[in-house]
Amino acid sequence: MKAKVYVTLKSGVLDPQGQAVGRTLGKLGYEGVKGVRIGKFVEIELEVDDPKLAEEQVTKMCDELIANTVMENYRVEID
Amino acid sequence: MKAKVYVTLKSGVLDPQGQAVGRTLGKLGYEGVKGVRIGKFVEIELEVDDPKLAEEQVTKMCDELIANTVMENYRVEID
Amino acid sequence: MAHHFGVIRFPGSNCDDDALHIVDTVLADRGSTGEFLWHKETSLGQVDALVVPGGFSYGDYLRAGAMAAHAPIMEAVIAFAKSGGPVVGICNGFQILCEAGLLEGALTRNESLRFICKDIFCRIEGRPTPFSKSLPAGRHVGMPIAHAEGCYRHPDVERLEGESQVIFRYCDAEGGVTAEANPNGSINNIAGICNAAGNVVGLMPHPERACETVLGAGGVAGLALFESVLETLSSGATR
Amino acid sequence: MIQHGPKVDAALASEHGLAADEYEKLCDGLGRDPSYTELGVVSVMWSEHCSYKSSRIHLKTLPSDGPQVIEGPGENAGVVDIGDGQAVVFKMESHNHPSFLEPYQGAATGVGGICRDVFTMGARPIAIADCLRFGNTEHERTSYLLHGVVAGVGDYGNCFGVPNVTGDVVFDDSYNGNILVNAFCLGLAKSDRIFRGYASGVGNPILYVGAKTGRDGIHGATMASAEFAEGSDEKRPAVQVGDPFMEKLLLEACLELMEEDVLVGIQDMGAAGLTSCSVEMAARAGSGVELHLENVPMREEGMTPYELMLSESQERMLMVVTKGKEQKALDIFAKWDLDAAVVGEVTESGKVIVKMHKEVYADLPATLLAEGLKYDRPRKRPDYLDEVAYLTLDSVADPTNLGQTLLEMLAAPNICDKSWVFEQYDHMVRHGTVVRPGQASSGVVRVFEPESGRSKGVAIAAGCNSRHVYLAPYEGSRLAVASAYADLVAVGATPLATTDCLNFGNPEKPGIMWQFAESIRGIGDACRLLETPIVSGNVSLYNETDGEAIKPTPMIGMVGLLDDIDQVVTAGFKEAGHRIAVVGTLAGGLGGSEYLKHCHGIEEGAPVAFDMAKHSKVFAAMLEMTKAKILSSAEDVSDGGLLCCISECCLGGEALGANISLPVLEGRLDELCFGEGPARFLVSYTDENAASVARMASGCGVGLLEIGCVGGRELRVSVGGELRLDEPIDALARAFHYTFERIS
Ligand SMILES: Nc1ncnc2c1ncn2[C@@H]1O[C@H](COP(=O)(O)OP(=O)(O)O)[C@@H](O)[C@H]1O
Ligand SMILES: [Mg+2]
Repeated sequence: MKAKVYVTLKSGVLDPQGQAVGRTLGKLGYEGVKGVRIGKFVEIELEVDDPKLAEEQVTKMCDELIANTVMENYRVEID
Repeated sequence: MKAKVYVTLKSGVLDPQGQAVGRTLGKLGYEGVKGVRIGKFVEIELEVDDPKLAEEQVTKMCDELIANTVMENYRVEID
Repeated sequence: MAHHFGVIRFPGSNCDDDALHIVDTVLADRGSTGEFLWHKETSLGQVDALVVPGGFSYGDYLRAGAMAAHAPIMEAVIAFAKSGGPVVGICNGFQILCEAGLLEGALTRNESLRFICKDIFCRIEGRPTPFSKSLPAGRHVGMPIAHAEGCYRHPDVERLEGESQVIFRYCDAEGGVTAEANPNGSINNIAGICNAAGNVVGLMPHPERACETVLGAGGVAGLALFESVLETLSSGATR
Repeated sequence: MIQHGPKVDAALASEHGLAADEYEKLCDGLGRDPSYTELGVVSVMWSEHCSYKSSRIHLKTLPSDGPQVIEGPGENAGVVDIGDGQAVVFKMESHNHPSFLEPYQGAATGVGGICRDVFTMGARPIAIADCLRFGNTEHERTSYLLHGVVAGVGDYGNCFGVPNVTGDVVFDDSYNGNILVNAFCLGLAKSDRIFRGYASGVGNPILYVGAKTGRDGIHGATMASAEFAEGSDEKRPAVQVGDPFMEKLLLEACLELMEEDVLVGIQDMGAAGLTSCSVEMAARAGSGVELHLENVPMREEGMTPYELMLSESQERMLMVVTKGKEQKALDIFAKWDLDAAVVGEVTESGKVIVKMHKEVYADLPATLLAEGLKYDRPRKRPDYLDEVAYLTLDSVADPTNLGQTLLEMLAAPNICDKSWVFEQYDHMVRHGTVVRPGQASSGVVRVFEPESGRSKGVAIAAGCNSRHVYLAPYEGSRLAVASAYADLVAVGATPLATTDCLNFGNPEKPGIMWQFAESIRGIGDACRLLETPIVSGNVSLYNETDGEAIKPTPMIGMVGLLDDIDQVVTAGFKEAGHRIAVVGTLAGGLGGSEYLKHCHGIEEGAPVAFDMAKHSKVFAAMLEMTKAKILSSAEDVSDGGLLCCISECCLGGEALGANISLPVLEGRLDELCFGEGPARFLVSYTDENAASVARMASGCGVGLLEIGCVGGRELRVSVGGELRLDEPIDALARAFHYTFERIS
């Protein structure tokens, strides 16, 4: 079973990485770029077969380690 | 229009960050974790309205800047 | 004979002063001079050799060197390199030259995932380049490293090795190329390479930090790299 | 009456952290009820953090004058003359609470903040130091916090491009729920080109430069209030994210601007952002300011005046420029791709007036805000002091296997090699680092004298033994100063001046307040005696969790000067055959020692006191020897005592052994080997220099005892002729170097 986790910064949190990329895109001549936000995309290969169990487990992993919920949100998808 | 880009390491490329997270998950008692890979999740807010045009543009951005195709793959999704 | 170095200055470069200090002050009595070249410029002016210094250009936010590779001045740098001019990229400069396609391969996060600043040894190998000519191949020297993304990757490293493009390789104090001597997980302990023509060199160690005894880096091995360029230029070998 | 936002009353004021009497004082001062924005502004200005209300009357007693002092406390950082038209600018600051919440960003923004304080005064930062305190290495959060904090300190300074040259890391149970992250920054300036935070010159425009303002770090207590029903929690992140790249641009742009004749006053926006910046600049100049907030570069839509005034977004500066010259400034900022805007002007009203789209949101007298509150909080000697006062060693057996005990000590988290930490910091960038972390107890940076090109050196020492302060708040604080002084002397630097960062528990508890007052008394007395005035500093109170306070930790940062960089000395032994000697007293004491704590779990007794009459002679002798360049190595004997010090000198350079022979034992063996005390140095020198060393020591009236010589691959120690220890250097190295692999 495979889980995909999308970790993104909470909306008010500064994203220097995204800002820098946005600025550079502008300089490269891409005009209509209004904003860039950069997060993490984590793929986890699990032994579990039950999607519900997998989701539960991965959610716990996110809370405990993968995301810092003080400043990040995450979304879990089970394939 | 919003574009989502998933940047992942090519399959042969070592991912020490993913490995480290995998190890730590093991230490935290999560048993069935077979592998972790960490990539980037980039959200780009565009002024363009045409999804095809948007996809074209973002693909160019990826080739030029957002991904290093020596070692990374990317996938573009337009919302 | 006077030789003039250009030191490229990107926003976020922070070893720019260090590099200029060597070519403009420490080596002044050898006829060396230098100046900064601002990233927004589109021409280089009269320079004989280029240094792309270390630092965190544009914050190195996406990948080290990715954004600097697209700076306005890079077109002129690429033209200079293509015409055979000597170019060295140190640390972030190495990353930039890879991202700009002047050097092959890519530099990724250190295997330890930590920034690492310490003295290492590396062995001089491969073909003679303007930056390593005066050092006999097989000799090893001490220099510091200071980077977070120095793990060298190449999709076809055998070819690179076959073409003798590996110029610096991490080794131990005795010159042995061992896994323990590899500070960042680079393939084949690679610390520095050159392009196919041999005039563009990139390395992760900081020769400009190993040029003055007072700085406690335990040696002045780095001077040889800069002296090598001066010799090369004096012999009129390039361009 | 200004009508905006929720109705202000005592209850809302209390939610903002203002006590009933403080709210009353505000209403009296204004002669009316404050508006919502005004309440926000006042609540941060009158917070402990900004107003120093509990500490001010005590801080006032610190010595801050001296011929070398150009600028003492009161500005963003202290300024000290180093001759040749040059000055050093330095300060230390805490970022404890943010680092506990988000260790990486908290530590990173701590470094960012202190660097801004320094370059805001016209100095280019040339060195960083960091003092870290974590809980027990076995505590479940320690490893996570350690990784995050060290990476955060490192990444910010590395990217910003300033070498981190010294610092310390200590683990202790009392920090389990409250770590300390104190960052120090030192910059170099021209002594006649110092910039200050003054909003002078009526009509001069006020410029905002740097990162756009977001809703970062706005007071938590106010989040629930009605006006922000739609503003979710998420929009007001408690964590501030640092952007070292932005700060690097800001640095270069500010220094470039300072070369021009444009700038009247400048201050960084740190805690309480735009509020404290505008208030302090107006109050210092005795002027007023009027702000037009619609011009502030904003990161998010719909920000209110309240939010704009209170935001703690990082990497921002406020400056006053000469009217008519603003374009010059704006051009420089454009060159560096920085956002900049005119957001107000200087007035003569003595008031801070905040407008947005012409409407008034706040109209406050600057002095009312800046003078803030002042409390003399009750103090009482805490009871625990009686329990820890007397040390009984009856239950402590003298070590039978000295080698084993030494290996145990070298592996102790507070003694062991810290390269896991400082290798994550670039300690060489800017081609100035002469003594780096791990080479001595102080860091040394080379400074070129502009005219002649001659090089001198600036040395930095930072740290504090909080166990000493816990056991004896007054004496322990004197010792912290003496220890920083010794660290500087050991590298050959003459101490010049001091900064501090006073980390304590809840000042509303009389016991804590007593510790605080005693500590300041100790620091003040020691700095007066040693003529190292306090030129800047920072106070961090309320360092407790669940009512458990940290050990009192008055971190001391001291700066010294080497007239000639070649007189620098490092700790490591240099060559076989060099003689080894102790300058000062041979034995220390066991009270409050690392040995008793680590090997026996005892934290009791009094540390050996600092004795100015006796110890200043030792310092003088050391300075004379280093000036004469006759020492091959020098290190002050501190935590872990004589044997740990000798081991570190063996391992510090080329890994050389030593043969040591100590005199006949009079007291305990452990006291001789691991006892601690101020002003003791371990030095080595050649045979040729031996006579000069002896002459200088006796000339200063100081004890000098040769105890052996460098050489071999073992450390051998005999006491009274009897061989008590014989360990291969490799074994010492393994013990010393391995610990962080385990705890990280
Ligand atoms: N412990 C102290 N000793 C001496 N001066 C202090 C101390 N604490 C604070 N100060 C001085 O008070 C002023 C305000 O400090 P602080 O609020 O930390 O600055 P900032 O506004 O940059 O956060 C500074 O000039 C500082 O030097
Ligand atoms: Mg300040």
